[in-house]
Amino acid sequence: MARTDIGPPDYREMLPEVIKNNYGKWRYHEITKPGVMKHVAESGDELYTVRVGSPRLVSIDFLRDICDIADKYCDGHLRFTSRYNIELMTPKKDNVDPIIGAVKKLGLPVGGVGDCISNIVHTQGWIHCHSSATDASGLVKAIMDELDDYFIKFKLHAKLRIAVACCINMCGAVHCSDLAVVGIHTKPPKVDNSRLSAVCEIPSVIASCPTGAIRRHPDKDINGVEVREDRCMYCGNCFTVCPAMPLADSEGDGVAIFVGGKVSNARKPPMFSRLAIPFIKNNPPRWPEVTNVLKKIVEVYAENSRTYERMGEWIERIGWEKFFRLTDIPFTEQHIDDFTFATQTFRTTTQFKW
Amino acid sequence: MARTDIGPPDYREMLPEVIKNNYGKWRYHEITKPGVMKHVAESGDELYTVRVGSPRLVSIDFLRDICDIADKYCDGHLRFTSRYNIELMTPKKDNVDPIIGAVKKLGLPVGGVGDCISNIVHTQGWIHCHSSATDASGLVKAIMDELDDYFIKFKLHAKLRIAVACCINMCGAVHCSDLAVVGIHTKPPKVDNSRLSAVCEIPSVIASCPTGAIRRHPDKDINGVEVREDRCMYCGNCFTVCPAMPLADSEGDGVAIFVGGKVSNARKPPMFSRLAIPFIKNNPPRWPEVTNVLKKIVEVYAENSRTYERMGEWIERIGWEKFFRLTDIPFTEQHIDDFTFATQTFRTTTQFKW
Amino acid sequence: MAGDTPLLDELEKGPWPSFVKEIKRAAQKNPAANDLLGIVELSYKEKITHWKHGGIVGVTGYGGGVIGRYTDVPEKFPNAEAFHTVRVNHPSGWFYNTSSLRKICDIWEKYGSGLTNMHGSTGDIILLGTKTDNIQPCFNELSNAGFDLGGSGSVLRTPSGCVGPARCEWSCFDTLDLIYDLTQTFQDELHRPRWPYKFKIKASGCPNDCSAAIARADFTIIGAWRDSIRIDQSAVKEYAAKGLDIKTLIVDKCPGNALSWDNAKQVLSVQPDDCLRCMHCINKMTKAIRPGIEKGATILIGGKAPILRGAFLSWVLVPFVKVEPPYTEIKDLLEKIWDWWDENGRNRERVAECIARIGLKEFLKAVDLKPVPQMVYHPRSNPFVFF
Amino acid sequence: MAGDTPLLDELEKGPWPSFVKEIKRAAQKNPAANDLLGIVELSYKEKITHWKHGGIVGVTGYGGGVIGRYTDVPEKFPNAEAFHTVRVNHPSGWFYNTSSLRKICDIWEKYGSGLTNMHGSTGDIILLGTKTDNIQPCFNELSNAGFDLGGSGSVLRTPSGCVGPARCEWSCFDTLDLIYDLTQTFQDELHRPRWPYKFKIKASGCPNDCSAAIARADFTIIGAWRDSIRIDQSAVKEYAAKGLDIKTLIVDKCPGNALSWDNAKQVLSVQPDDCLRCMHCINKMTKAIRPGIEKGATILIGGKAPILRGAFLSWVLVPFVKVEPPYTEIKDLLEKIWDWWDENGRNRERVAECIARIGLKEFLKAVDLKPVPQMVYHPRSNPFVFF
Ligand code: SRM
Ligand code: SRM
Ligand code: SRM
Ligand code: SRM
Ligand code: SF4
Ligand code: SF4
Ligand code: SF4
Ligand code: SF4
Ligand code: SF4
Ligand code: SF4
Ligand code: SF4
Ligand code: SF4
Repeated sequence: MARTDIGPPDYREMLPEVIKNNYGKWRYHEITKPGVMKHVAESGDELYTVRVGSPRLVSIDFLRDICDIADKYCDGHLRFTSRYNIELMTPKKDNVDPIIGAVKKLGLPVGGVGDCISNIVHTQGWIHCHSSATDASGLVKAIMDELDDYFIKFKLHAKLRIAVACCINMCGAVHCSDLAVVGIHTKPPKVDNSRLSAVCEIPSVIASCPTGAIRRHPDKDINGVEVREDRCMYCGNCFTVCPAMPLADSEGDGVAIFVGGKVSNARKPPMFSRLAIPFIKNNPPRWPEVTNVLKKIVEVYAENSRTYERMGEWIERIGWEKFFRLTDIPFTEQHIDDFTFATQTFRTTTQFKW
Repeated sequence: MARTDIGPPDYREMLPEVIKNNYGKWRYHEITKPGVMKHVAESGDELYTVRVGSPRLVSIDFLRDICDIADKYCDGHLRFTSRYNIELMTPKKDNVDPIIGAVKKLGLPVGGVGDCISNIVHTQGWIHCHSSATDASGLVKAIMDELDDYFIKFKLHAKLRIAVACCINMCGAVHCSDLAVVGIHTKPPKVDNSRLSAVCEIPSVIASCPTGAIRRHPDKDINGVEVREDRCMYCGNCFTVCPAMPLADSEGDGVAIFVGGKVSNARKPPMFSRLAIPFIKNNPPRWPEVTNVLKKIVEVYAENSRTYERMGEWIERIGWEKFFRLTDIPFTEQHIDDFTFATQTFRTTTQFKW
Repeated sequence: MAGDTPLLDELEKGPWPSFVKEIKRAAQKNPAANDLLGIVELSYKEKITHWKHGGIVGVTGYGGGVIGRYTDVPEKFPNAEAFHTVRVNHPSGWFYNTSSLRKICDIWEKYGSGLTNMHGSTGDIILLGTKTDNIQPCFNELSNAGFDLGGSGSVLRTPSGCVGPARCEWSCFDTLDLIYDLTQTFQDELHRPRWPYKFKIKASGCPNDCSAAIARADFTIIGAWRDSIRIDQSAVKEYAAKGLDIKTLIVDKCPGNALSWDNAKQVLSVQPDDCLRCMHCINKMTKAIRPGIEKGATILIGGKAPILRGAFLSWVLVPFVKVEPPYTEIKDLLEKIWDWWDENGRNRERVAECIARIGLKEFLKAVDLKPVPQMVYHPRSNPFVFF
Repeated sequence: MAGDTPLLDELEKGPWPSFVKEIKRAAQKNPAANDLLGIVELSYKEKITHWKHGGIVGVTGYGGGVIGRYTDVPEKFPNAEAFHTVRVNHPSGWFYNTSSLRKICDIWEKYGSGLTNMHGSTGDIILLGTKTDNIQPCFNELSNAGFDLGGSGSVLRTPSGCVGPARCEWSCFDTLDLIYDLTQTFQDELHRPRWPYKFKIKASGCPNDCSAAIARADFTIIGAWRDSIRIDQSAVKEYAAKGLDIKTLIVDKCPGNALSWDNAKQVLSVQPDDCLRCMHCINKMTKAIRPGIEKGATILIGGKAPILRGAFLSWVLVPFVKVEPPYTEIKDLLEKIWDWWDENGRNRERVAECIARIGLKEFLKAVDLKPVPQMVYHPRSNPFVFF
């Protein structure tokens, strides 16, 4: 029988010697080249970190390959970052290049440190989730193939964080990313009344809808519900509550693109990402319309932003009206909020740019 | 019989000659001394304006006195400003001092131009309104007596606009004033069910309440309504709809003080005023608690603000936490919004001052 | 005589001109004004209003313009038992010639308390306190003198605007003429209630918004220009010479980051694309900087006081419109807005509340306007989009 | 064999490492991974998911930690008919020694598809794809290896935090230890659903918030200091000498206007009172500027994704708290929050939504906190105050 409630292993067992010795006593750090940081402790000890890009969805053999490198150069320790990158750390400067060599041999990129694009926070998509309106891993692969250069080189004025979520549940800090790609449905649920009452409680299904679009089916002979399609904004909450309300649709599914969010408190407070493109139809395996527009946005941002300016800070400075102009993205009625706090987004000043 | 729908007189009949001649062709202006402006036209013509403080609630003899001055020095023309001040205009520089002399003889102050406190936008109060929770004219008199120096001299870094409203209907741009005094009730309506059903429609009364505090009286014998007092926020909307729901109360009525609003688009977009003091009991005839705290706020602002900084801009720069500290005003649960957009006011960043 | 007024007497003291003195002045000639003194003194004593909820009074043919008012202590103050207010539409810009103003005084001496507000906060001449029987004759004489009533109730309220081109060098359109023209054009809307609630129009000639339109008008017209501000470099140099710290006080305070100051050359330049037309640099360097040449206005919608859902500031509806007689574009837009609101608004629902409830999208369609980024501070952050 | 996967094959090309390559690698040893390939290829072809709504699977004694998942095309892909996910709680800071990591690999080779996410976005090790029968034995072995499950369902989700003092010079408290301690203390809350909905805790050692806590955690702990930043003037001079434009890039970007730069003396000074602890100057002058000495954290509440009322960022609840073992203050606060939410929350209502519905005032009372201005951007603008 298994022991329960033991919790995760003690983190202290997982730390390399140099970290144990200098725990809480780091003095400063610097970035020595793309993907490599040097941290210096008060003791004078140094720690070199090589950051390695990962597809996140990896096989156990992949992990074993990485463990081999860590055993050889990093005293048998490694870590992962909050954005799925792998970090290989060593107190020895001389180990840095061999680590990079070994990692590259595995086909993995080194980068993501400092003012560049790091790995994409993402989710399950068609790999595992019933709720998905798009795939996540595939989008990430297609996008990073396009933007790889921004991971391995310093081409930006600030960090640029991208996130992909396969539905509007947004598993990840998607709503506060410099760039976010979010799977959305654009067709109302296809109610399966033949099994609905068997698998779900009708009152809960009705109550689940934030817009009140669901009602008891007007036909008394049908023990089920009906969706008033003009009131449905495809949020999928009814489907989360009841499997007989699927929304996925080959033609209706795709992604929306949001821009300008951030999480850090540096300079400006955290900001939500804002809608840039309401809908792009799924076009697997490489979603070229999505990758193209993201590239365009990144390029326009790279060219027009100032030193240390995150995407959202840049847009705030130039104004949304100019953002849409510079990126050639059309502004539509969908961009205007019509949800709970809509009126708070309306521009109550004559201050704007033409 | 009267002619109807003739509308107001044509404004052209009301303009002095020098204005007719230079209409739309003014080149620039300057403030020559407190209360006096010189406008220069492209033609080279000059126009001097003397701005005169008025109590707004004036007798016809007061108006006749002013007309006498206008006849003597201003070619029989005058105007009023959007803040109730009187403006006496003349193309002749030499007329300025005599105008000031004549006005002062009437006991009226000259000032309000440029970076100072102008007249207080205000309302009816106990002079005329059934809805009032305080008086307006009396508050204005008491406040301006205290702050008169700021009207007649340049003691500030920017304009400071004050407004007084006698109830939360806020007749005036009260919600966007540097300083605002607003009459509020703090007791629920005293329902007069003996006449309610005779003078009002019960469903309308019930529907009028934004918090749903009003319901049919639980006692079936009473054809009227009941107010659930814990849900009432004394907005008075039920009283507007139905006279049998009066809120006025000798002990419960008083004022709240709001600060930091503005209307102009200069530098910062328009801002709402924000609650500084939730409640001060009415204390006529001079409301000393109110005048004291306003004076304190004005003094702290005058001392701490920078050139061209409106009250709200100053507070935005130093932060509300510092505003409350500098002014010694306690921060209470009432300051925290709990109305429609409350969550949008919650601080979603670690950026704050101690 | 109202008797002693010890509390009000306190308010005759102090430097600021006293409304009590004014009431007393009127009271010498007029018994209603005298009773008013007593009523207000009573309020000061009891800390409570002594006016009752309105009553319907008015003039033939109009649904508004008079605020009916009765005291709840008529036994004590019979002369002010009825003390109605007559709202008289002011001339654009609140300009008067003394003969017109004297005429109003004379009429009000005859029919009213002799007390006025110059002006009410919507902009009307407020004739304060008369009895029911006097209203119609008073109106008749006012109308003979060329004046008409202002709005009250669920109508178009008296439009008003800033002093504009009459005296201000910055006015981007003729505020006085526009207000006059709209007032004349919409006399029917002003006098005969037919809408869900009140509707206010205010105009300011530039973004300084001296009529506080953005905060108080359902329909807000604020002057704007499309091209660049105009800078006179020699005047700039004079300001610099006189000690104005142009970098700190002008350039660094420009919200658009549109200005730059070359200290060596003493040249102030603007990136017109980045100017938000906030007026700051113009305000502070009146002799050196002016608005552009291609002038017009921005139209915003929805300003109102807090009751019932919290206050609204007007929001951008039309970023730029030319404002020239006969103002067809503006009038057409107003009519479309009223049609939609009239059809969709609930009782006592201002246009902003109605749009907030039904959605800006629907509203824009109804009034034939295309969505533009200028309408919002930023696009939506939530993914709840209708298709 | 899953057959041809022409669409997925496209995603083996290009510079970024390929998840398809990883699935194929696993597929060579594992038939379920092989069938996954087929299922995903089908999704790519039909542009639709082939997973069905969850199913309840788990391990003895726990109410969560496993996400049940079945395909809707089991006839074609019988090996992946059931393809459940096991969420394994990661060690604080995502640090591993290779022997632990290899152990997990071995266990997952035996019981699962051989595919993982390192990590899930909450922070768990995600073991992706196993059948129902394998779950319990897999868990047994994991537990023997010292690992335990993470959270799923209406429980405390796996807490996580940034790398903190292990490698970062700015950490204002021990993120790793706090996360470990809270995880251990609240094992019951983590494994046995009893709340209205999920509850997440995340900790970042400083306001850079490298764990994105403010956006994703119901309970957000972010490092802070109460005293002044520390400036090493000689290091400042070095930065200046190397060409950093301190005025433009540091001072002018300080959101608190707290810094000033004396170019003549090459001295950077701070007005500690005005510092908002945004980290900017520290981030950009790592060798010259450091956080203060009196360290602790700010606690914020309510972060979550958009469903159902729009996203929330966490908002300030406790401006400053010391963060030292045994973390009693934080634990007490958590218990109070949970008690209140448990009692008041509706089904599927996150704590932020519950507070938004009932009011911050009530909530503060329940958790014994006094209102302070730091909780809000600004006080209310409406006059609708309860007394
Ligand atoms: C390793 C990691 C923490 C962890 O526990 O895993 C980490 C580590 C560091 N962060 Fe971070 N951050 C990490 C995720 C984040 C996140 C969260 C995220 O990306 O989802 C943020 C918030 C992002 C946002 O605002 O949207 C974050 C915002 C920062 C910032 C603020 C950047 C800004 O200007 O807004 C800094 C300071 C800076 O870069 O100037 C920073 C600085 C640092 C430093 C320099 C701290 C230090 O002295 O060690 C570390 C290396 C920086 C680098 O990568 O350039 N770290 N950092 C995370 C690496 C993720 C990755 O693989 O790329
Ligand atoms: C696995 C994971 C995504 C990933 O690929 O990394 C995930 C996967 C799911 N999430 Fe999530 N969420 C995951 C992190 C998140 C996060 C990010 C975080 O925790 O930092 C969020 C946003 C933060 C938040 O909690 O608000 C998130 C917000 C949601 C929501 C929306 C909740 C809300 O209140 O807004 C749902 C919907 C729900 O709970 O019904 C959801 C529901 C789900 C479900 C259980 C689908 C469902 O409706 O039943 C997904 C199961 C997918 C599957 O088949 O494996 N997931 N989910 C993440 C958990 C891995 C882990 O334990 O480490
Ligand atoms: C006469 C009047 C218009 C009218 O049609 O009656 C007027 C006239 C002028 N305003 Fe105004 N403003 C007038 C009410 C307003 C209002 C409305 C209000 O007070 O309710 C505002 C908006 C106030 C607010 O933001 O809360 C207003 C905001 C301005 C500003 C912007 C100030 C700022 O920095 O925010 C300027 C420019 C300046 O002063 O630098 C301005 C400038 C001017 C100028 C200089 C314009 C000009 O060249 O003639 C005029 C004299 C300025 C002065 O008084 O210092 N005027 N001005 C109003 C006089 C009211 C009074 O008696 O005091
Ligand atoms: C006379 C005046 C105040 C003054 O002393 O100047 C006034 C007086 C009254 N207002 Fe007002 N309002 C006056 C300008 C305003 C303004 C300012 C403006 O128009 O620029 C506002 C704020 C802007 C707005 O419209 O939102 C204003 C917002 C209200 C409201 C709240 C309306 C709302 O939707 O928020 C009410 C309540 C109502 O309509 O039931 C109201 C209601 C009233 C009533 C009719 C009381 C009532 O509930 O029936 C008051 C009659 C008082 C009396 O006995 O004489 N009054 N009222 C102003 C009109 C004078 C004029 O015509 O020139
Ligand atoms: S974002 Fe939606 S589809 Fe993607 S893993 Fe989360 S719940 Fe599933
Ligand atoms: S998808 Fe959302 S809006 Fe549409 S019916 Fe379902 S719950 Fe309602
Ligand atoms: S603010 Fe209220 S009390 Fe004062 S005049 Fe307006 S409606 Fe009457
Ligand atoms: S005063 Fe306002 S909240 Fe109170 S009962 Fe009347 S309408 Fe409702
Ligand atoms: S709003 Fe502009 S145009 Fe009108 S008076 Fe004020 S400054 Fe002049
Ligand atoms: S008008 Fe305002 S935004 Fe435009 S240049 Fe001048 S200060 Fe800048
Ligand atoms: S949040 Fe702060 S303490 Fe933690 S890793 Fe990031 S920079 Fe370091
Ligand atoms: S930490 Fe941020 S707010 Fe504080 S001094 Fe540095 S830049 Fe300014």
